[in-house]
This record gives sequence, C-alpha cells and structure tokens, in this order.
Amino acid sequence: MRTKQAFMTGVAILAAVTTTSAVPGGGTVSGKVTYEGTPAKQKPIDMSKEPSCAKQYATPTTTETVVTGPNNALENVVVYISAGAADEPPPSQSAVFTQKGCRYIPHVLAFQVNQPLEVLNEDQTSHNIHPLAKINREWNKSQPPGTPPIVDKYDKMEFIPVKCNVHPWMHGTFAVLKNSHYSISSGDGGFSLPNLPPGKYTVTAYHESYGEQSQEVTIAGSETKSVNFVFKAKPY
Amino acid sequence: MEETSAQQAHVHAPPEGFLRKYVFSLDHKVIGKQYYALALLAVSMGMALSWLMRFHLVWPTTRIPGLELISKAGAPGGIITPEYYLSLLTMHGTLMVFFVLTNAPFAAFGNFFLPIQIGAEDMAFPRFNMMSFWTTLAAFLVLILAFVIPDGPPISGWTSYAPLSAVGKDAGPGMGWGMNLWAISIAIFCIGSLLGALNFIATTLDLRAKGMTLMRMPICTWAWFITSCIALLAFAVLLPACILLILDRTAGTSFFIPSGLVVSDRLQPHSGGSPLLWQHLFWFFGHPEVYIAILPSMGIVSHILINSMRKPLLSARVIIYSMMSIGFLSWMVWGHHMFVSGMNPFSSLLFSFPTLTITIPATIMTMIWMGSLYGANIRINAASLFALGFISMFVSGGVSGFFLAQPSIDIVLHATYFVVGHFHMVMGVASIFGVFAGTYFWFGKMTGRMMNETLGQLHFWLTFIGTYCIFMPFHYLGLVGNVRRYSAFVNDYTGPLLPLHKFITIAALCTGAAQLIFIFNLIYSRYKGAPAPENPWNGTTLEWSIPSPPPWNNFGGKHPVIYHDPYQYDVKGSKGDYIMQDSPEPSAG
Amino acid sequence: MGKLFAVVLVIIALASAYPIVTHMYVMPEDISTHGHQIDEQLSDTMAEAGISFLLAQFVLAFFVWTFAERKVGSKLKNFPGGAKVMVAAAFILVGTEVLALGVFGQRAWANVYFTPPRPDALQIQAQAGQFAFYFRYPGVDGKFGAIHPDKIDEGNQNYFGLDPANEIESRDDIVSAELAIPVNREIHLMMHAKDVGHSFYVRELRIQQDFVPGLDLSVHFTATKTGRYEIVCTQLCGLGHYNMKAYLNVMAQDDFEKWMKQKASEL
Amino acid sequence: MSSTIYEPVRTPPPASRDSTASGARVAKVLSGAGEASQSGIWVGIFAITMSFAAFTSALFVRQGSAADWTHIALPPILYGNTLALLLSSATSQMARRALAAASSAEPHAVRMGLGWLMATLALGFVFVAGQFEAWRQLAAQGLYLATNPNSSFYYVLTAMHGLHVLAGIVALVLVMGRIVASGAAFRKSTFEATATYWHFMGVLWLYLLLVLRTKL
Repeated sequence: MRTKQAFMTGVAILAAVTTTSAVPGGGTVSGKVTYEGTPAKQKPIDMSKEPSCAKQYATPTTTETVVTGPNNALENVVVYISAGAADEPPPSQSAVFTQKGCRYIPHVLAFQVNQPLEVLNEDQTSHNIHPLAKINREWNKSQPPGTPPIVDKYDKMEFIPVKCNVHPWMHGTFAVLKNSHYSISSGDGGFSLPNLPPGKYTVTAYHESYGEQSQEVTIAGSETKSVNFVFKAKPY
Repeated sequence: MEETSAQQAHVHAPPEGFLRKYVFSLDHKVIGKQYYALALLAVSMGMALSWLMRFHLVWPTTRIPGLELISKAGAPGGIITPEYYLSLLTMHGTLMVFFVLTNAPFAAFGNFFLPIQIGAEDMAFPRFNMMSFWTTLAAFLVLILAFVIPDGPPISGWTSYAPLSAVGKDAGPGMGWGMNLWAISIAIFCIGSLLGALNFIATTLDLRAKGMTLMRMPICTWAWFITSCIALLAFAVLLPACILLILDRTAGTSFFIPSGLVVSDRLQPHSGGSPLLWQHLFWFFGHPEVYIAILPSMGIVSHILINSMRKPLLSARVIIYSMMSIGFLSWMVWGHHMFVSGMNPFSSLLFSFPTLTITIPATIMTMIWMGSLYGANIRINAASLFALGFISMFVSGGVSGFFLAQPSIDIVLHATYFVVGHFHMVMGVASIFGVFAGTYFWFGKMTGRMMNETLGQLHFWLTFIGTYCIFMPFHYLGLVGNVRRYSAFVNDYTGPLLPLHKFITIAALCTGAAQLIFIFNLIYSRYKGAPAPENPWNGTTLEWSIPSPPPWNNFGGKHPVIYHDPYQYDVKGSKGDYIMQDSPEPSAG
Repeated sequence: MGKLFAVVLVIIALASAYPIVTHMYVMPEDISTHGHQIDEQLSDTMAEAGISFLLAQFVLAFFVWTFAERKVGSKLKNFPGGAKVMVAAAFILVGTEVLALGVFGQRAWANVYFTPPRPDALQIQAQAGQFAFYFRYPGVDGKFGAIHPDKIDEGNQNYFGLDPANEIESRDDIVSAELAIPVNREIHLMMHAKDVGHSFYVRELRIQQDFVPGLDLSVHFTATKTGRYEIVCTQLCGLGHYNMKAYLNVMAQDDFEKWMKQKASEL
Repeated sequence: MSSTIYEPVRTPPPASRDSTASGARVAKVLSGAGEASQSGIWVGIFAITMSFAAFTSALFVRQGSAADWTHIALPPILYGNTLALLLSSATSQMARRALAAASSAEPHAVRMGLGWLMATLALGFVFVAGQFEAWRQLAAQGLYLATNPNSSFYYVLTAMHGLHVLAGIVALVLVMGRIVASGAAFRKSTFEATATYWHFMGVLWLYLLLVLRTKL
C-alpha cells in the first residue's frame, strides 16, 4: 500500500516535471460552453430571514443554478480530463470555499482528490455546511462567526452538491477531480486546459443542472485544439 | 428464581467480601446508596451542561476554554455551535428527568427506607433490585456514550419528537448513532424502572411487619408505593414507544414517519406513519413522569415536616388520598402538552379540565401542610428549611400551571420560557428540595455520621434565593413570548430581554457554585461528621428504632411489631413528646 | 432563623410580583380580531394566580414567623376546624376558580378553532422546512399546483416541488419568503410541513399552530393593523431552529395588490 | 389530639384483629416471600398487559392515520400454534393439580406433575417453533418487517410475545429443576407464579391474534 503510494507519487512528480518542463511542447484544449433553448429564469433570493446578509445587496441577488452570459455563454461549467491523463498528487495549497452574504464564493469549487479544502465564514451569522456526498464521507457542520475555518479533504472523485441547512437558498458544488487539468467556464463560457502532454484524452464538461458531456481529443505536440460544448437548456 | 432471592432476603447470611458488600450487593441499603451516587453524578453533569447553555446564550462569541477538547466539532475554537447547544439541551433534559428526578427521590431513598419503614429485612426480590440498579447504570453509560462518539449527542430534545428523531442522520448532526444511543438508553432505563417498581409494590404489599397495616405506613412509604404504581404504567408505555422508534430508525418501518418527507434534500423512504402517535405515547408516559418526580418528594417533605413540627399533620389520610387522586388524574391529562400540535381541538378541551382539576388535590395538600404549621413548634434546621422551601417552591411552580392548563392561553405561552420556568420550579427544583431535605434528615441514618448543620443552612439560603432568581424570570420571558430551545437570540424582540437573560445566567452560575458546598458537606461529613445517634431527631418511625447505619439485616434478626400509627407526636402523659411506632407504650386515647 | 425565612420569603414574593404588577414584561399589542379574548383570559388568570401565589407565600411566611423555634414545652394547638375546613376551602376556592377559568377559557379557544374560515377568506399555503418558511399564493387562476416532494429543488427556489413543465396550475403560483397579507381581510393559512415538525407563531396575532408532517392543518385569522411582524418556529426542528423565521407583512389592500403584481412579474 | 389525625387510634391494637391478620403475614415473611412471588407475578402481568395495550393502541392509531394499511392474510399455521399454547395451559393446569396433591407420602404425584410439566414445556417449544415457521412463510411471500405497516406490527407483536413465552419457558425449566432437586419438599409458591404467568401467555396471545385479525 505505502510503497504503491510512493510509486504513484514518484510517477506523478515525474509527470508533473515533464509537463512543466514541456510547457512549450505541451498542448492545450480550449473552447466555449454554450446552451441552446431557453434556460430557466433565475429568481431573486429573498434573504429577509437573515438581515445581516440581506442588507449587503441593493437589489436581491438571484439563484446561480444556471448562470449565462452574452450570446448563450454558459458559466460555471466544470471542464476536465476524465480519461487519458495520469492521476496527480494534490497540490499543497488549499482550495478555499467562502460563505459571504449568504452565498457561496465560488458557486462551483473545483479541486483535486486529497487537496486540502478550507471553508470560511465571513458572515455575521452562523452557517451550516452540508456537502451531500454519496461516494465520499458525508459531513454536516455548523460554523458560527469567528470560528476557525473548517478544514477537510475528499479522497475519491465526485461532484458533491453543497447546501447550508440554515439558509435553504445557499447551494453550491464541490468538483473533486483526479488531476490538475480542469477549468471552470468563465462569463463568456470560455475555458482552457493547458500543459497537456501528447496523447489521447476524453474531455468532459459537467453542469450542475444540465449534466455531463464528453468529447475525444488527441494532442500531438504543442498544438491548441478547440473543443466546444453545447448544453440543452430547459425553461423549467 | 424469585423465591431464592426472596429467601435470600430473609435467611441469607451477612454478605462477604468487597464485591458482594458494596458492588453487586443484594442489600437494599447499599443499592439505595448506589442509586443516590448515580443521581449525584448525573445531576452534576446535567448542571454543568446547563451552565454551558446559559453561558452560550448570553455570551455567544466568548470562547469557553477547554470545551474544544471535549468536542472539536461541537465547539470549534471553544464557541458552541447551534447543534451542540441542542445536544447539551437534550442531554441536560434526559439526564435530569430520567437519571436524577426519577432516581434520587424515588429509587434512592425508596430503596433505602421503604423496607425499613415497613419493618422488612429487605426488598421482596433482592436480585431484581440489584438488576434494576445495574440496568439503570447501563442505560446511563449508553446515554453518555453519545458524548464520545463522532456523531455526537442527539439534538431533538428530551421529548424526541418524531419525525425529527425518527428519520436518521439526515435530520442533522447527532441524529445518527447519537439518537440511536438515546433511544436504546431510554429503553433500557424503562426495563430497570419496571423491575424496580414491581419490587417496591410487592415489598409494600407482602413484607410489612406485624401490625403494620397499610394506613400505619409512614407518608413517604405511601408516596413511594403510589409512585411505583404510576411508574409501572408509565414506563410500560414508554418502552414500546422506544422500541417502535428504534425500528423506524434502523429497520425501515414507518410507525412515526409519514410519506413524502424531504430532509436535507433527500426524499425519505417511508410512508404513512403518524408523528402524533409518538407524541401521544410519549406524553402518556411523560406527564405521569412529572408526578413520579414530585410525589416522593411530597412524601419525604411531609415526613420531615411532621417530625420538625413535633405534631402530626391535620390529616395524613387526606394527604395520602390526595396523592392517590393526583396519581389517578395524571393519566387523563397528557394531551395538555399537545394543545397546539394539531390534535383535535375538541380533545384539547377534554384534556384541559382534568388538568385544571389536578390543582384541587395539589391545593388540598398545600393547605394541609400549611395549616398543620399553625400552632406547631417548628424546629428549624437544614432539613426542615428545605421542606418549607419545598412548599413555597411547589406553590410558585404550581400557580403557573393555571395558565398552561388552558388551551386558549397555551396558544401564546406554549413553547416559551414560561413553560420552562413552570416545570423547572414545580418538578425540578421542588423535587430536588425534597431530595436535599431527605439528605439532611437521613444522612446520619444512612452513613452513621451527621451532616454539618451550618454548611447545610448556608447551602439552603443560597439555593433557595438562587433558584427563585433563576426561574421566576423565566416566566417573565415567557410572557413576552420568548421562545425556548433557541441556541441564539436572533429575533427582533429579544434584544431588550438580554439583560434579564444575563441576570438569569449569573444567578445560575452562582447557584450552581453553591451546590459545591453541598458536595463538600457530603464528603466531609461522610468521614469527619459527628457520629449519628440511633434517633437524632426524636422520630417515631421504624428507621429510628435501629442503629445508624443499620446492620445488614436491618433489625438484627428481630421482627418489629407495630402498635401505633406512624406519627405519635405531642402525646400527653408520655415520657417524651413522642412514642415510637413499635413501642408498646399506650398513646393518649 | 424561622423569622429570617419568613422575611426572605415575603421579599421574594413581593419581588416576584413586582414585574408582573408593573407590566414590565408583556406581549406586544394584539393585532388580531380574536386576540383580545386570549389577553383578557390571560389577565384574569394572572389576577387569580397572582393572588393565590401571594396569599400562599404570605400565610406560609406568617406561620413560620409565629410558630418556628418557640421555647421548649410551649403549648401546641391545631388549626381550628382541622383538616375538614382545609379540604372544604380548597374545594370551594380552587373548584370555582378552575370551573371559571375552564369555562371562560374555552370561549376564547372555541373562537379560534371551532369557527370555520369565511368562504371569501384569502387562501395562502404555508410550508415549513428546515429552516425557513415559504408561502404560496394560487396566482391568477386561483388554483395551487400540486406538490411533488421529489421535485423539490431549493437551489433553484422550487421549495414546494412544483412541476411547471407539466402542470399549468403551478406556473402562476407565487412563492414568497414573506407572508404578505391585506389588512382586515380573513386569511385562511393552509399549513404543510416539508420535513419535520415545525410551528407557526406570531405573537402579535396571538396565533400558534404546529406544522405536523403528513397532516395538513390550517388556521385562519384577520390582522387589523398594517406593519411587519415576526413569524417564528416554536417546535424544535433541528440545528437551525433558532434561526427559523420569516416576516408577516400586513399591507393596505392596494399595496397588497401592487405586491402581488410585482411578484407575478418576477415569474 | 392525636385522635384528630388517625381515627381510630386504639392501642395496643385489638389482639384479635391485628395480630392474627399481620401475625399470619409475619409468618409468611419468615417462610420466604410466599405471597411476594404471587403478587409479584400479578404486578408483572399488569405491566406486560399495559405495554401490549400500548403496542396495540399504536396499531389502531396507525391503522387510522393513513390509507396504506394493506391487510395481510395470517398464515394458517398460527391457529395450530394457538391450539398448542392453549393445550400447554391445560397441561400446566394438570401439573398444578398433581403437584397440589404431592407430599412425601405419595411421591408418584410429583412424578406425574413433572410429566405434565414436560408436556407443557414441549407444547411451549412447539408454539415458538410454529411462530418461527409463520415468519418464514410470510418472508416467503415477500412480507418483511418493513414491507407495510400491517406486517411491521405483525412482526413486532409476535416477536414481543415470543420473547415473553421464551422467558416463561426458562422459568418452567428452573421450576422443574427445583422439583427434581427437592422432590415433594419443593416450594409451591414459585411454581404457582410460573403457572399463572404461563396461563397469561395464552390469554395474551388470544388477544393479539384477535387484534391482528380485526380490520377497522
């Protein structure tokens, strides 16, 4: 077991070295995520039950289950290499998930298996963090203001819906991934996976409401392959 | 099996060896002390929990040093989380109601003194007696195990309303194994209490000494007897309820869980259960439980008052009949806990009347006690002070019952601090006062050394004033509509109430600290106290006719014969002002 | 010592009564049509209970003051009339008190629970879940869409588990986190629990009613004063219980209509 | 004045009334808790009745609370079991009669009593085995504890009753052991108590069977 781990880490480090050294030679997969059809209208959130949060918004914020941008761009889509890339050891710096104004920042947090996860509460009220993990160990903790960050990590790949029991509108997603080749689509739906050593990959896009899509792509040398995803949007 | 143990009780040789003497003892006196020790441990824990709760309520952001070591998840950085507050609340209630209020006045004193006061050498079934203590201890251990498991203690309050208590870990932290442990512990406790009650009843019916007719039993014996009759029914109902709850939680049945519940975003795989069913079963036990807690203290207090007044009560029979009718009525009132819980509004009315009616026997008892004080010569000492304090406390807690017995008023006062104040005074503090009185009164008999009187009276004054300072304000908070069981006050109206809450907390911390005097007094007197004479208070009942502490077979193999009613005080023409129950000396006719 | 006990007891009794007599801690002003009966009942009971409380404590104090630690051998006597007087007194005093309270108390209760809601009452559905209230208005079609527990999606604000894709009734249902109601109009509140037991308590309305899962209960009331009032949960429902609240917003009729339009536009 | 407290206070108590009454009691006390085991068993029966009353009233409430009450057909073997249990009651009664006559004069009565007790014990085992068989048959139909409320209650009630019967069996074995050990000189009280308990098991089962059969 331990030796296996050591071996894995060795391999991984090697891979890391090659990829980093191979930055000029590394290939890139980039593209846009868009939707077709009419997405559900994002509704304003009534936070009157939590004045300390409500007063932080001039106009009420809206839900974030489907965030769109200009010309059908789809935001918050996790694009990652689901096959073809070697598993990598977790980076040492921790992924930070912040509760601010009774919202999760970021709404979708992607990080690696066994990478330290830090949950912060920057509100004046106590929050409750309840990641509804199915494969990983489920936990459910409250975090009063002024308490130290909750530190945890997940040892299996999974997309975990996160909720706050105290504030029902607070929902987010943990994307626990096996390697560092992932990207979350930005406001214009764009994403990019750099530093891919030559090889055949499966690129997968995950959206919390619209599910998963995959495409095959082969990288030879330092080219940039363009891959686009189009999700079907439903009004309800 | 029964009969061997019964045989044991009467022809067994003195116990040999440490284990037989002090641990697995068949001697009702040792078992009584064991119960007392358990109650003492439980009450210290319960009080510590209430300290944490009160502290957190008024200083929510202040670190409590060291608490993190006890529960890292429950108190990150020494600050209590909402769920841990509820865990503390649940454990406080459960420990206090089951392991203190049921054990101390009933099981502890009852075990020690009931056989002696009826002139028996031991309980009818000493083996059962030992078993009932060890089952109770097991229940206690299972319960506090919830503190150390990662899941933590349950958060559904001592009433554990379904479906919150039934759906499992989705309901929140502590509702996984923590809740299982709670249900198992209470089920075990029921078995222990049933064995105990059975033993008390059989003993009282069959082991009375020659001449000890039922009406010649001391009032506290009567109280223990009536209480064990109530307990026999109450715990026989709670046990099935717990079994059904455990099945709902672990076997996927749906006794208490209805269809289509979505807890923590998960649709629960149950259907058709009835949450009200749990409430009915629980309160059918729960309300009689209140009287299980208070009746023994009533008996003890009457016993002590008579002795300190040096004259009998106006009528002991009336007291006994009142206790009986309270015990009887306690079976028709459970619904008054459920006025606003969706029960048929007509049944609310049905439950309201017997509830109001219970105040009649209660008032009768109070008036008999006070009326008997008239023209007496009251001996003031720690014991009698606590007995008098009991009357005052019982009245204060009792009158608030007028409000809660009425459905219409319950609409606004239900689930507020008013309720908390009410039951803490009438069943909590009052019954504990009875225990204190009993301790100061009987400690000499139980250990062979008298308790320190000065410390005792100091303890009384601090406790008496302190408890009023804590629990009277609870009523005021309730009148404003301050909701109970909140781990923080986030409502708009609670701001102005905070000073009152601070006052309560400080009072609670001080009163709690005052209990250290009592603990010290117990330990100090146990070893350094003045040796106790056979009859320090010039009492008339049988416990005063034997050495302190009594020999293993109570009456040294002799079988007392009873010539008198229990309380022959202020008898003209007798040498002293009293005649022992077993002395052939004629009492003035 | 006996005298000291008497003194302390009297002080305690007076101190306890003071905040009550001076109305230091009272319910907020009642804004409902039925509440005054409850308030009267409460103050009547307070008077009776208060008097019995003070009386009992004072008598106890007096007896202890007079009869504690008299010199040895002083003559003992019994209360004139003995037990019988006591029992009779208890029966008469408390009996009548109980009867009075019982009978009159029922009137207030009956008013809340035995009168059916007026047919023209405004129907609103309240759903309690860990740990928030949500309220649903039938919308223009006057019909509530069906509830599908499996469709509940809080991240998407579908708190009731509606299925607008397939059911037209639910498309125009207005869901709100605050309970907005018009003043002086009877409200028929249908109560539905999503997960565990909760309770609906508005002090100003003098209304408290549990939500019982699997049991659809309802209350009806009329608010007579515009303003914003707190709705709190009084049934222990889990870790967020203390923070389970919403606001009751009593508006003038036309404000209420504006509010409805505004909400409808958000759909 | 003490007369105002306890009427009547006559002392010493009229020897005729009191000493005989409680004198007898004292005698019993000395000879071991003869009465205690009797009243003990009755108190116990009372408690058991109470808890089964709770179980069954829960059943009725639950039956009314929701429409999901699918009535299951009871396995016919139950009636066989019932018969066995009732017979065992009869045999225990025979044993009682035989042992009542038992004395050092006629030791065969003891042997007869033991025989009847053996029969009781055997029938008791038959009943328990039969209940197990009934469970297996239900399980074969796919009816388990959590299948529907009716099956839940069926399993709970039969299991609880079964446990109590097993306790009775243990008690029987103990009593028989005693009788074998001490022959005619055995103590009747415990045997009496056990017999009473055994009859109660039969009555309780009839009640449960009735409840499980009735559909509101």
